[in-house]
Amino acid sequence: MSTLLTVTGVTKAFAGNAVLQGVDFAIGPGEIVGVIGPNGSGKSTLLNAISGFTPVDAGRIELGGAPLQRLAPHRIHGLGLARTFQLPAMPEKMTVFEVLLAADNRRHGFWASLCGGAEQRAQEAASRALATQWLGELLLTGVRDTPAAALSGGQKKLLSVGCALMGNPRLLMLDEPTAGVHPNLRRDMVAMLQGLAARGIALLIVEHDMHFIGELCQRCIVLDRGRVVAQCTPAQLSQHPQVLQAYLGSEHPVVLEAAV
Amino acid sequence: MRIRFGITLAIALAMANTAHAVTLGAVLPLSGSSASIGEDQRRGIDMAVADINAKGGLLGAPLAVKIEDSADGATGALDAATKLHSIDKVPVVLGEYSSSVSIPLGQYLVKQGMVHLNIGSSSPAIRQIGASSFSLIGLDDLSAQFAAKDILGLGYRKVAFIAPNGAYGQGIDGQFKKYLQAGGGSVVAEVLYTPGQSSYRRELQQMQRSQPDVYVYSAYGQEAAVINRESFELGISKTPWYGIYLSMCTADTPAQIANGQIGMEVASLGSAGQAFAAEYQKRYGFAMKSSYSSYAYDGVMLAAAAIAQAKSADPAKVIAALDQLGASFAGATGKLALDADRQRTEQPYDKLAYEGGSLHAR
Amino acid sequence: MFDFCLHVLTLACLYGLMALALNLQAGYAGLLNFGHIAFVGVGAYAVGIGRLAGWPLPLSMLAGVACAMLLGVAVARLGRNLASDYWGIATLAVAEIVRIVVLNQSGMAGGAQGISALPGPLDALPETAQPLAFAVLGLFAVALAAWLSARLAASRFGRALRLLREQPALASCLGYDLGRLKRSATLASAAVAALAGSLLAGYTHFVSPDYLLAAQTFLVWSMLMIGGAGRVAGVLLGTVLVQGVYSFVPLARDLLGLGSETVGALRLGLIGAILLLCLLWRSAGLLPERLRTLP
Amino acid sequence: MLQFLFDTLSRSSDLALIALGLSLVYGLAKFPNIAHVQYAMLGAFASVVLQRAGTPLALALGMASLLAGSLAVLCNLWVFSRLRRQGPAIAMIGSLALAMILVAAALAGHGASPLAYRLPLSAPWVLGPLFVAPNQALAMGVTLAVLLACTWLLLGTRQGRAMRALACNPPLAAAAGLDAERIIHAVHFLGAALAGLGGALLALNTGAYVNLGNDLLLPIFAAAILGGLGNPLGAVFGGLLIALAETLVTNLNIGWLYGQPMAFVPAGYIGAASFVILLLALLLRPYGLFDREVRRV
Repeated sequence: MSTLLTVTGVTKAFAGNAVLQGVDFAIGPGEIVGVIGPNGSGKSTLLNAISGFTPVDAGRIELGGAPLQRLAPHRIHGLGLARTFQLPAMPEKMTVFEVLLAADNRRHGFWASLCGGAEQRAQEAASRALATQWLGELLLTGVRDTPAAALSGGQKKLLSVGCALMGNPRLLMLDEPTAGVHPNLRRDMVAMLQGLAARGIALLIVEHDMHFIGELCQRCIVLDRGRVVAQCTPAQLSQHPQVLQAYLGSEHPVVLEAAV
Repeated sequence: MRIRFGITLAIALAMANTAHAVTLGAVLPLSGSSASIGEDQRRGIDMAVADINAKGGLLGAPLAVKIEDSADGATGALDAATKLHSIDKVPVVLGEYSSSVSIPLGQYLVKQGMVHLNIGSSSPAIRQIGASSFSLIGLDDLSAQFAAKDILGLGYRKVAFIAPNGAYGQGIDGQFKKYLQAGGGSVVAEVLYTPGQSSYRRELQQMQRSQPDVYVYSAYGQEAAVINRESFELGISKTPWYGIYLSMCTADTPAQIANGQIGMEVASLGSAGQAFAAEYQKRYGFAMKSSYSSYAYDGVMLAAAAIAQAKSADPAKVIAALDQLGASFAGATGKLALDADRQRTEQPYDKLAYEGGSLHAR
Repeated sequence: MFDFCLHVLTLACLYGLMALALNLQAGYAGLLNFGHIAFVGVGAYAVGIGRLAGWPLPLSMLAGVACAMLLGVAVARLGRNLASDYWGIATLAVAEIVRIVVLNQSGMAGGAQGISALPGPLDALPETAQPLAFAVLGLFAVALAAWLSARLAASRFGRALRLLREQPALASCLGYDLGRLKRSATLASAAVAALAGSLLAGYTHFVSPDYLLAAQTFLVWSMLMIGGAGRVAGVLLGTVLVQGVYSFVPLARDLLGLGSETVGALRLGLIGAILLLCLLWRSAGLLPERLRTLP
Repeated sequence: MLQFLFDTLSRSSDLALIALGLSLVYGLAKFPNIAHVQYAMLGAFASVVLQRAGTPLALALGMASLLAGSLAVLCNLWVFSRLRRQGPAIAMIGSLALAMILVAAALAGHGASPLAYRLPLSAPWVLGPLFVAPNQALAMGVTLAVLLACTWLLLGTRQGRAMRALACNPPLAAAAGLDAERIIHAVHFLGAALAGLGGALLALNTGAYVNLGNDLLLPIFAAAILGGLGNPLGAVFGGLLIALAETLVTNLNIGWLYGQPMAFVPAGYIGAASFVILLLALLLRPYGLFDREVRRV
């Protein structure tokens, strides 16, 4: 199987505290991979490191063979990597639809925008069509003209997924996509994300909800104190000694029960 | 209803202004960093108006001067001048203090065919404003030349010079240096300080290091007070201090510090000058803060004389009258003797010394 | 009265240009530029220095725009690693340094006294026609700038700027180069502001370091915030209102018939009070930015 | 040399209290309060007027400080508590309008000429090469004492910790049960009282005058930014650095560059010196010299 994202020996320390200690893994195209681990195990830092928000101390990150670790976030996005945030903050003075349009960054240059022209109009029409399509698929059509900041937490999550998808990514990284999302909606999300994977988009999902992971992911990466302690299918998680060690050693027995 | 009343009142007031009295205009720095000078100019104008109206007014009616604030800037001055031109329709405008405001003000007035009376700017560039701009104040070349000669005459050769870093300071600095060097002296330290600082100790000490024979300064208000106080505190005041326009340099300084300073000032020894100084003291309860009040006073007096001679407030006629009067008019600041460029050529100055709490001729 | 209104209108147009320029940065992109007046000053001084060097006016104006844009690049570069409020004070520092340099350059820039007898763009017209012609020119310039700004705000670039202003991290992970967006906004703003400066110098036939005082930046900012940042109509309303207050407060004093002692204090106090009341009454601006609902 | 060092200290003590107050308020209110320097101007006037009316100097200083503080609380109540919600730019323009009103009030109340304390002039103390004016020593002494008291208040007391907690993380502080409104009023009072006292002490040398606030605006902001906004004690060091830069510019003999015995950078550039220092500092340390990161380590 070809790989899309390769992470090799990624290390990061904040003021002397090692948060990531030599993380290695790889993801293939269209694969759905979950990242789990107790609080403070470095999941969010890993996502920030891959997407370029946190510069790494050592290690290599490659997307389709191109090294990412020295690139700024917008360059990484340009290579086909999109992400969402754990607590997505949304603009106050832009509607949901406008945020989706803004998420398509093609032809946004100063002169192209000022002069307009046929190509610019065509691009705008294409963006609007795409945004309308995602509004429908993410069940956001009803709040199309609402200020994005006025959405509920769950709707914001969906909107940020929509934003990420407007850029036609090869790899989509989701930071806790289900937190605050209504349980009914959660099921729809599973179907929707599987649909994305079927189109060849790889998904890397940081999540606490083990049911969600179990339904969606083909593979799990378990982080503990900045190290990958296990890589296995969701079904194997409850038998994995390192996973038990990682969770029992921490304050999250509840999560594990859910997984079992 | 109330609005209509307001409009009627405004029209009535405007009519009252134009129909019954000659109104002149003035643009002064009444707010901003030169406000203390603007305030002194305003005192002079108020005194002149009171004097003229006490003697029956002008052309048989009371005289009024509409005073506007320039806010210490060119655009503010242009706002005010446009208002005076377009709404108050005054023939003559007096102003301003800083030459960086007087020049655009004068340019505008000349363009509108109005009379500009420069009562406070002494930069040589004033000369180029145009055909209807008259200077009542001797330009820097006059005062600087007088001061340089005076200082050389006193036997001083090495001079430390300090003035504010503005249009006035930069202008007088250049002129003073030129005349001093021409007479064989040298400026060993030259400081154009940034106005409005809480302390000038550093500047003073920089000058001290060149060990001058005399410190020459020209400052006003709060800055002059701080410079004098700090030179006293640093022991620098033991070397002689020479003030260009000494009365404004020492106006806000305690007598104990100012004692012993020498300098020059616009002559107020003539009868008109002394009458003005006495009247000022009587009216405001303190001695003249600066000679800017007397220039402003003379400005109104000159304009009134010209209008009286022309028997009209029409600007063209006033200009013609001013051209005649300019050569011979004498006011609180002495004889004007305007030259072909309408600039003052003669400016009597006094040599003064500050002794026992007040200024005396030396 | 007519001439006075023309004067107020002309100044309002020139300040309107400056405010629209600032709106590109502050209103659209959320950049706190407190040194905006530096761009204006560069444009104005280009006309002055151009006169001293004997250049034709259009060339001077073009040079002014080019220099202001260079300064814009430098200022935007400064913003690459500064948080917004620190950047705001840094721009203020840049503007002050520019002012202090021209203040002390008596040879090249006229020093504190400034440069007078500057050429204006309409000098060829007869004297009496100039006020009206300049007002028309100002209106034309401000209308053009307003149309372009509105067009820009509605465009994909404008949308990117809004996203940058509201959620910079989101914009960054959606593939926008924030540094480049800020630079583009600053450059466009610098060009328009320099043009406004050149026109101001041409209108007053004069330029001096006073044109670069920090108070001038604050004046343009108050126009923006009182009218409504981010919305062209708001910015223009704010400009007309603030310029009107500055210009017409002296008339109010004449109506009240007060003596000369209070001129300075009254002007300053009334302006301050009116601005403050406007802010307290409609604290999001008189015409706040609206949501854009798209078809 | 000793005199230069002393003058640097003196100039920085002129800036210290007002910059400290600004930084303190900025930490909570998060907008550049242009009216802050006007509290110093009003404090100077209040103190000078009281002293001239016969109040002992110490009492006049204290009352001026209290008056400035009370005025700031009123301003916060009527103006800033409403404007702050709309963001820093609106609040800043509001403070600008307020500053205009305060200056106009002083201009109308007193006029444009300076007003000095009615104090006997005493000769400077000569300590070797050092000339020290008694009023200068008084101003520096009071400043130092107040700075020490503020340091203790901020670092050593419960109230100080509450203020700092609120400045760092308002939601968290509110969650921890801190009464934010009360603390904000207290900080506004303290900040303006410091500014008022600073202005009143400054007036020992300059006298009270209408433009005192405007003249201070840029150096004070430069000092507060240099130290890192919202880091009150950093602002004091920021002031020190600016005073040092100004002294160096005015007193560094660069004659060797021109082959002359003595030459100086023109004194007109003294204002530029502090801004160049500010820009350099921001290029090297984007969050001010004494940023919170440093303190955390």
